[in-house]
Amino acid sequence: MSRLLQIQDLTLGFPDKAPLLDTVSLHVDDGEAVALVGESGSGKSLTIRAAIGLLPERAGVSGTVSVRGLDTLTASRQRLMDLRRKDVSMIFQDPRAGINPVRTVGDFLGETLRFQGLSRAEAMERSITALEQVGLRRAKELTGQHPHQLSGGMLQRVMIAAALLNSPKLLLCDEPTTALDVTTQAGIVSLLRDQQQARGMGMLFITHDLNLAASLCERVYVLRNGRVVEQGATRDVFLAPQQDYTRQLVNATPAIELDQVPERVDVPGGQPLLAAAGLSKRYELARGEVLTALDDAGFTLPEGGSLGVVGESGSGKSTLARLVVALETATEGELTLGGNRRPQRRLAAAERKILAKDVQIVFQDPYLSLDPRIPVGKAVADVFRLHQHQGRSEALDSARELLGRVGIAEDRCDALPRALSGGQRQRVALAKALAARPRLLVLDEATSALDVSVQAQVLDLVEELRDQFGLTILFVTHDLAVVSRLCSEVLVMHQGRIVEQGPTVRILADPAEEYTRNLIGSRPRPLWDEEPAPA
Amino acid sequence: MTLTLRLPQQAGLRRYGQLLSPLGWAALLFTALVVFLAVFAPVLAPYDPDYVDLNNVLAGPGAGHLLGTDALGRDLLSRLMHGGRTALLGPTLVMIGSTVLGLLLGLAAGWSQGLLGRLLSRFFDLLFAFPALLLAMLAIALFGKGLTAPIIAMTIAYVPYVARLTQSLVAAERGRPYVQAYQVLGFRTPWVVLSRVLPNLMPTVGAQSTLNFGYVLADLAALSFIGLGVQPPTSDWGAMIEESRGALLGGHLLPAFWPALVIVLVVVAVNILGEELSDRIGGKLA
Amino acid sequence: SAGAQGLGETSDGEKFTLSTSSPEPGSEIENFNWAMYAEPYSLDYAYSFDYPDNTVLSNVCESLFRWNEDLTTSPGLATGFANPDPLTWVYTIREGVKFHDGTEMTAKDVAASLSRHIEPEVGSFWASSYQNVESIEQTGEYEVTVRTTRPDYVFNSALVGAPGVVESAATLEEAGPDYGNSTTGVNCTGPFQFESWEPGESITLQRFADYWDQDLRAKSERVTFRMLPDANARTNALQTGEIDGGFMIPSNAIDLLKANEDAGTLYFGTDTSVQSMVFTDLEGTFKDVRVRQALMMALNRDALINAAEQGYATGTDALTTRNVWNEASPETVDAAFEALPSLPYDLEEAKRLIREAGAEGSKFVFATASLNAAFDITARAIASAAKEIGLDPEIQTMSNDKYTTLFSDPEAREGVDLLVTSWYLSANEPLEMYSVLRTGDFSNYGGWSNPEFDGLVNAAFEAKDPDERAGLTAQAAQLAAEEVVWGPLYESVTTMWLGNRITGAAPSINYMYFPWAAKIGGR
Amino acid sequence: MTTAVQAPTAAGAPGPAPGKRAKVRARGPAVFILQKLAVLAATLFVASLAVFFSRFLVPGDPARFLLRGRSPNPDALAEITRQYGLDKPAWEQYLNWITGIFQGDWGRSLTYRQDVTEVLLSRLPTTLQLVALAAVFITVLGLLAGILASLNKGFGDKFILITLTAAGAVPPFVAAIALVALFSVGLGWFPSFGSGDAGWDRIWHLTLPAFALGITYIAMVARVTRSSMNEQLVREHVEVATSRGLNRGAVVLRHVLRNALGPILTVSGVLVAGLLVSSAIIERTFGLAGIGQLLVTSIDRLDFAVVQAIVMVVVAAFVLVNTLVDLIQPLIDPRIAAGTETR
Ligand SMILES: Nc1ncnc2c1ncn2[C@@H]1O[C@H](COP(=O)(O)OP(=O)(O)OP(=O)(O)O)[C@@H](O)[C@H]1O
Ligand SMILES: Nc1ncnc2c1ncn2[C@@H]1O[C@H](COP(=O)(O)OP(=O)(O)OP(=O)(O)O)[C@@H](O)[C@H]1O
Ligand SMILES: [Mg+2]
Ligand SMILES: [Mg+2]
Repeated sequence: MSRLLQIQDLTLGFPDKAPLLDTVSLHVDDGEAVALVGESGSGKSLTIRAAIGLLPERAGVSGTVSVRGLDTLTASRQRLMDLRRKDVSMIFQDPRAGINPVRTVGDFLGETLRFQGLSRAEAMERSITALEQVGLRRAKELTGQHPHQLSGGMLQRVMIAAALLNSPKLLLCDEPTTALDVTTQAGIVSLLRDQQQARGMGMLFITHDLNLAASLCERVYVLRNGRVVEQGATRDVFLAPQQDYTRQLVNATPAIELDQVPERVDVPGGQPLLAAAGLSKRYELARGEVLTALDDAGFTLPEGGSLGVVGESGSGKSTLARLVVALETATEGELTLGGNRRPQRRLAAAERKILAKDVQIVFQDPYLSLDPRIPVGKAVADVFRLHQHQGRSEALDSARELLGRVGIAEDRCDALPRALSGGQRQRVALAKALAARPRLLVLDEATSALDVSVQAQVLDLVEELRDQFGLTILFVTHDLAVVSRLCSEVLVMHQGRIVEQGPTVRILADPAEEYTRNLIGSRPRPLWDEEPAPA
Repeated sequence: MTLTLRLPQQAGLRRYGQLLSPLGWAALLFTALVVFLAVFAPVLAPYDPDYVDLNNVLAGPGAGHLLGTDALGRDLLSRLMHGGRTALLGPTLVMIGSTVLGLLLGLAAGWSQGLLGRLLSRFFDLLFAFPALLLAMLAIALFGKGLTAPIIAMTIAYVPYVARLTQSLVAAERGRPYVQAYQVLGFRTPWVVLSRVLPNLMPTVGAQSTLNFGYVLADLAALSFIGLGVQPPTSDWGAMIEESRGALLGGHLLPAFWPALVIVLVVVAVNILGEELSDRIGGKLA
Repeated sequence: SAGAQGLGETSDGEKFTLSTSSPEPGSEIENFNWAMYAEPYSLDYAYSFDYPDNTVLSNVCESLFRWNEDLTTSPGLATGFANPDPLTWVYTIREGVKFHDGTEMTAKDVAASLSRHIEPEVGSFWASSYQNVESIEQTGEYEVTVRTTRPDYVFNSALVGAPGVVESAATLEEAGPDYGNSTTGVNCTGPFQFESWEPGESITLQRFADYWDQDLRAKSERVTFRMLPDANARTNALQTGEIDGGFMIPSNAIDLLKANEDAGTLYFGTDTSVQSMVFTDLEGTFKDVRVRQALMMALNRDALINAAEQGYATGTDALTTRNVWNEASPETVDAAFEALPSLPYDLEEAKRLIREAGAEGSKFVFATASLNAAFDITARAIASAAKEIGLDPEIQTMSNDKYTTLFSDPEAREGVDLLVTSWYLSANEPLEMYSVLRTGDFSNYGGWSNPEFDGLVNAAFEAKDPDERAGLTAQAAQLAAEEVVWGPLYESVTTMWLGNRITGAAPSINYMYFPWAAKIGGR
Repeated sequence: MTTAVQAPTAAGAPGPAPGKRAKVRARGPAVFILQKLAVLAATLFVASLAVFFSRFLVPGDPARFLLRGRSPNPDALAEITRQYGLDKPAWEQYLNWITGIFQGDWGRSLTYRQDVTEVLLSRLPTTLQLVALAAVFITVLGLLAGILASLNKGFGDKFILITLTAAGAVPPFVAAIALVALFSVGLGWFPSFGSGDAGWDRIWHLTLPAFALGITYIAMVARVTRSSMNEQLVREHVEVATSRGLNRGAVVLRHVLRNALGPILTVSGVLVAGLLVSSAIIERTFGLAGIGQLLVTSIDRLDFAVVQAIVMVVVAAFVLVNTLVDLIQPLIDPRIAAGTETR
């Protein structure tokens, strides 16, 4: 067993700033898969890039990074190029950003082969073989296509095929599945694992998802603020973390625990708060195609209930949420909210104001969901003034109080959104929604963009608020674990259709539909878990 | 000829309000100085800009005349200061007019994505086909020489530059969750557009308008230079260059040099300002 | 730098000397390029009124008489004329003259050509020269007779210019309204024939092999007139030798070119132009003769000549130059010029006159155009002077075209009080100038009316003896000068540049009607 | 293995599992081209309406407007009225005008006593050659400066940027004056006026004017090139290419410049009309007989028929070039053809 990658006391930073990486040391040996986990901004990407000599411009570096004995921090351009061509490959996070959109897939694959002295035809042949190896069919056809004609999962396979072309000894992966659906992710992960095992490569795998790290790697490093806080065998680190931080991280990582699912609320004889029947939404695309984003959806949600909507990307979850809050008008079907049938047209301003007291929404992206120019206190106060008809100062007081309840300290009330962290912003967004005193709160992936620990906090907050305000909740997510924690009922969507719905416990424990089973089975399982994953 | 700023890559509106770079400050100060001197020219100018002193023609810079005199013995500094009034007035009017009109049309086009939006888009495309200078010349051909016709024409010609930018910004902004949140919260659309969305666009649009100012200044100077714009004896930078070209033959460079220098410096300063604005506000463009 | 052009060094002779000719050419050449400040609108002689048109046309089309370098007249396409009675002019046409298309010129062509000036549908710019003409007839194979309604001794002298041009009658018939434009061209008898016209760019003439006058056979195979409206571009081209020569050198460029002896030679020659102010409204601010006098006295003409013409001009109190009086005896001419009152630069007196006339703060409209740098400067200087003595000028700058219409269109002059013009005489007859100031004359822009003056001028028209005619003209001139109907500023000088490749042409205003280019050959 | 092969999708978001699509009308390049051509025709039509009816903005007798400044003698007035059919209803006048244009008849010039077509045709080549040469300068120098600035961060970039800012602010007429003073009169390297004879002489004559004409645009293209390249340089696919061991040259050429071409092309399309108009200023200074100078003189001489024709020509050139650019864009970026990316 030889040492492929050895990072020793790597410190990286910009002058006059706190270092981004602080004495990071790690190593990867031949044939082993090593995970590097940590929250966003902890320095994972910086570390892995240093391995192939991609450093931020003008950054100050110290320590050593050696790949098969070559110090990539000091190596000449030519040596680095040789290293990249022969020994090391890297897979990036977003395949769509990583492959030049204006060139064909074949071009992308072949461009490194051409300077190995292969002819165009030979390069093409090798590319096709490589594509087949990563499980892509119709490989020949694919080589002539452009990236935008492929799905994300396919593209990531192309990327992997490209990385494997030069039979590298060391494979570096920077969150290669983050941009993908769970089901797609499962495929990619098993592909990577298979290839790594088959070729005996060393692999350094970056992720923020502990479950994923556990499902793929034998060893793990935990990174926090540019420092390695803990390392060791994956199983040891996850099952018996030594450090507080690691413990926190492990605890915050959502898992499906069926005994934790909230109780179902029964409203005896009462009307459901939200009821949909035959709800459809079709979009006319620019090229004359018609896209059915939501197809014949029907469900009810009782007052005080909590309904989770899960499904792959593009399955129509957000469309459903947007229909409920009247950001879209249904093409067909009926939607009843609080006993009122929704008219099939755009709402007038007055209607919208009334509706606002029934339903509110919190969006996914914490960076875009607040007005960049308005201090958060004022943003919430504006809602109070509109809906509670309060005066300027009274509204501001109410806003402060409400923000306090969602965990935003009084002194942050005058801050602009950009001065807040992602978690704080989502708290403000929640407060804004709650200021209208809605009965139903729709959360569209409201926690997906947050780090696990922050996500856990925000989920706690939502639970707390639900109880305090007696809210009914419609929770849109792709994460089954989150649903299991928050929702008593769940609704599984696929390609615009509701494939299955019912109590969360029942669906997770005993899915009736193939698709649901697939979804549940795609969740990464730790290597040490005996139970084989259902295929 | 000119271009619209391109859309900021990401949620660029997050960051604005930062201060200018030293170069930006220099540009701002210089522009302010020029505007000040022009506005207060009647008070500050040492001479009547039209006073002809035939005994003192083409004098070099000296005690009596800080920048020298032209072929008629007129004081160049005074003419420059008075010329600034005409030279800056046109671009200012065009900038204000085209910004206001462009914002309104752009908001309408960007917000209503239906038929109105498409029609307005086509309208902008059509206007784009008429370069500002060409439209100004057409206006002059119709209504005669002077400043009024070209200013109106240029205002129209620059509307699509502002409008298209506004339209794309609004369309992008409209889809942002924070705007949708306003809708869901029940705020009235006109209020959201005018008091929440518009201010967020202003810096980027302002940057475009600032750049437009420079283009218009150069275009109007060119019109005056070819004798279609400001008519002598009204002092104007472009016209001053034209008037002083003859003196170049006799080796008297200064009468044409000063106005040329001022035009170049003002355009540079304004461009720097516009670029800094767009850089700082609209995400890294340059 | 500018101090060198102070007041001490005034115009006369010191700054420039007039030449009557340039050295004879030593060789024939292939071609030469000539600078034009504007493009002719047309080569139709009936519309060729301005410098550019005539500069080209004079080499292609000839008139019945020739205007020589010293501004005397000699036979041209007419070998002679008779004036059997005051109303009849009989012209003998030269035989054996060929048009450029090879056909021979006859009296028929002459009659047809002249007649166009009196045909209303043609709308000749020279109709006023023919104002008294009753009929034009071919009276022999080589004889044409013109009858006038009243004695008109000025008519005959006009035939040296465009009014006397002869074109082939067949061509006129054939070309119709396209005659003289850039595609059709013309078909005359001159030493050069029309070859091509690239609109906006150039006009090329080719030597006419069958030219009748061997003395004036062209010494260059070709001449190309290049349009360079931009004065600086023109000067640059002259300096770099891209263009071989030109008339009317921009005054700014004179010193520069004069100093550049390697590139060529600058000649000064006789001119008939006088730069004058024209009071176009004698009912408004300029009703009172004192106001007109005051404005004249407020102008420092020597300084103006230095600023506008770089000193290459001569101050004058007359509306005509001396050289157009050359048919009269020197004594008569001396007397005529001495009798003219002068209005020297005197600001105080000017202000006093304005006060006396009660015209302080009185507004007037001054129309100008950016014809050339000198013109601009003159206009600005007049405006500034008017302001200084307490008048309130409003300057209206017009396009050159519009400015030109001021001289032909009374409606366009509406509301205009003052303009400036460079007025040249196209014949050596001073009466041509004074005739326009008669009551009701087309070019009497101010509508001035003085019966005594009218009487003098009309009498002069009918006076057959040149000296007698000059005497009467002089009396009329004195009257007009006392009333300051027009305000004469300065006499211009003809300037001509010949690059170091060519020589032969004479610097004289006669280039407007004389085939000057034929004389140019290699050095 | 769950997602081995999926149907190709066009959605832009990463990893889309598509919703249901129906009624997929295949839309080949022919439709795309036809659509662009239809827009072109529509734009030209509306532009022609604007140009023609602009005359009606001027109050008063249209014949007098066309003769403005000239003495309105009744014959001429009648002639103009007849020639322009001014007694007919406006729409009929327009129809006559537009059908005339399709037959190559743009009316008759009042000052040149010639058909506008002839006047125009005799000047168009000069302007087109001038603009073409300027375009070459702009492309070569603009691209070069932009690429150099983008690839040399730090001092090189700053220097080029400052030079570009200054150069971009120099109005063409000032540039023209300075260039002539220096290179033709001072150094005598280039002729100072005229368009010379066909061939090299023409190029030699047009070099200075083309440069004066192009200088602002060189700066503009350079800036767009620079920013477009900078935008691409930080893209992940460039990093990927580097991480795969491609050398710098290949990365810049294949992944940065190639991808940066779109905006550069768009800008270049817009520039063409600007060049045509700015030539008005340059041609005058260099004594070139092109449509630019013709436009200025015609405005001066109130020859509205010529003005109208030139405006139409410039507008048509603009629309045409931009349609061409639109048609080329999909070749540069296939996503545009797919309709997922619009410019
Ligand atoms: N080129 C750079 N210039 C300046 N700062 C940088 C640069 N690249 C990264 N950083 C900073 O370094 C820190 C670590 O970044 P890094 O990309 O390694 O995080 P990460 O752990 O990969 O996070 P994520 O999970 O969000 O990808 C972050 O705070 C980031 O802002
Ligand atoms: N405004 C729109 N115009 C056209 N198509 C749309 C529009 N909005 C959504 N779609 C399409 O409808 C389908 C469903 O989209 P939706 O946003 O509901 O999916 P989702 O389940 O929320 O996915 P994700 O998990 O990625 O957010 C997608 O294919 C999407 O491209
Ligand atoms: Mg990262
Ligand atoms: Mg969604």
